[in-house]
Amino acid sequence: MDVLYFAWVRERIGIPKEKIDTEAATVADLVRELVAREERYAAAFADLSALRVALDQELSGFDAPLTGVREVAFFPPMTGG
Amino acid sequence: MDVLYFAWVRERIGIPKEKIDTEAATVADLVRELVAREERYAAAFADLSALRVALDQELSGFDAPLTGVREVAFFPPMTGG
Amino acid sequence: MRVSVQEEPFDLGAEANRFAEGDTGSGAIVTFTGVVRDLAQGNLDVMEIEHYPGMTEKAIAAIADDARQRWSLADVLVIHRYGQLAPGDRIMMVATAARHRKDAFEAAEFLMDYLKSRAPFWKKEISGEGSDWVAAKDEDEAALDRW
Amino acid sequence: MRVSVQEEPFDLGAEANRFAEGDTGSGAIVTFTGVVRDLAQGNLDVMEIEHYPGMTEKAIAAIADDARQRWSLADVLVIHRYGQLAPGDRIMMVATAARHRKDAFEAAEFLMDYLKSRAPFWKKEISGEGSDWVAAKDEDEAALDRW
Repeated sequence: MDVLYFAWVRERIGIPKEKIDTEAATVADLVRELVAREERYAAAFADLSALRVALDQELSGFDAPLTGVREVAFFPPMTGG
Repeated sequence: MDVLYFAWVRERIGIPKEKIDTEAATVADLVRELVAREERYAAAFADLSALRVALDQELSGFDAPLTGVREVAFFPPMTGG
Repeated sequence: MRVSVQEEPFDLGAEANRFAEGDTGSGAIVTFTGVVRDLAQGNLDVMEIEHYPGMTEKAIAAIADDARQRWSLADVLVIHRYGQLAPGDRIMMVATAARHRKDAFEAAEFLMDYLKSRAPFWKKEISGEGSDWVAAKDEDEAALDRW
Repeated sequence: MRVSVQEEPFDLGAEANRFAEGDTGSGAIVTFTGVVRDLAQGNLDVMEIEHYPGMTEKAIAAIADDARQRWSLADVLVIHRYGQLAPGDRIMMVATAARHRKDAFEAAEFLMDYLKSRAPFWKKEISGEGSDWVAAKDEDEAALDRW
């Protein structure tokens, strides 16, 4: 699965995108896996209330299942306009 | 005093402007004077609720005094924009 | 602030650019442009706009001043035409510049609501079937209540 | 309807004219333009706008579709830039065309409110003193409640 990071999430993790093989059932499970990996992930995911997630380019929630999902993106609240 | 007419008020009365010597104390008095003059004035002023009045280029009311006023204008509700 | 009551057409794009360029500290620019609509039967030949020279400019300036009292605006533009217009012609435009979008939007709506019912313009529609003065709408008068 | 997510500058006036010309039956055209504001200290060098290619276009199209469901609109335009911008540069614009001014105004405000908080853009302010990601404002999230 492709995992994308934007804005300061990208900066903390240090890369814009990576491929991840995971058995995680939900977004929250995937976050737990990442946080366990390395300090930079723990830093990026320290406060989930400051983060948003999109599944296959649709805004979603952290309790959403990952079944069939090909692209997950993590980013801070959007500031367009 | 200059009396001006706009839109269908102008069309009914047949002129855009005239000078009128009057002792009328209020707009309503002036209207009564005009209505008594000729049928075309009576036709124009038949329904005062369909008319607006401006005194010296400021929207006003039919009970307003004419003291010191130099220009009176009668017209239908405005349709700008 | 600029108010123009004019017979000549105006160029929406040129006016919008000029308005936006004059402005420095604003984050938000709103424009409204009014266009002559055809009649339901599609046979409008001319829309004739009459106004009250002298009062028109004063009334618009007073409305714009009022808007500047109510909202924090960097600049205001009002252009309104009179004379003979055809379907598709642009009748008028307002533009507002403000630090925040809410001020720019609300002030532009306020200007439009007041220009509709408080600026001395009258519209006459001339078609193959005759001519009719456009009647003021109750909803336009009611729109003033929200301010 | 046209949605453009682009790095290049756009010409507000040219876009406004093109939008207004395309339109026939509408009496009302509203545009909103967002401009890069300088920092309070007046030392903003660059505003960098990052976005999520692919999702951005889809999110904006969905917001515009939603607006067309809610209001009676003849046309909608959304242009949003990304990349490096300077103070005074125009970031984005929306335009709406409708038969009635209320629809055009409300739809433009709706588009802006949703673009602010639901289109995947992120702004970073780079000044002599360093760089900061612009934080989302509670009031921008709250603005969605009215729709």
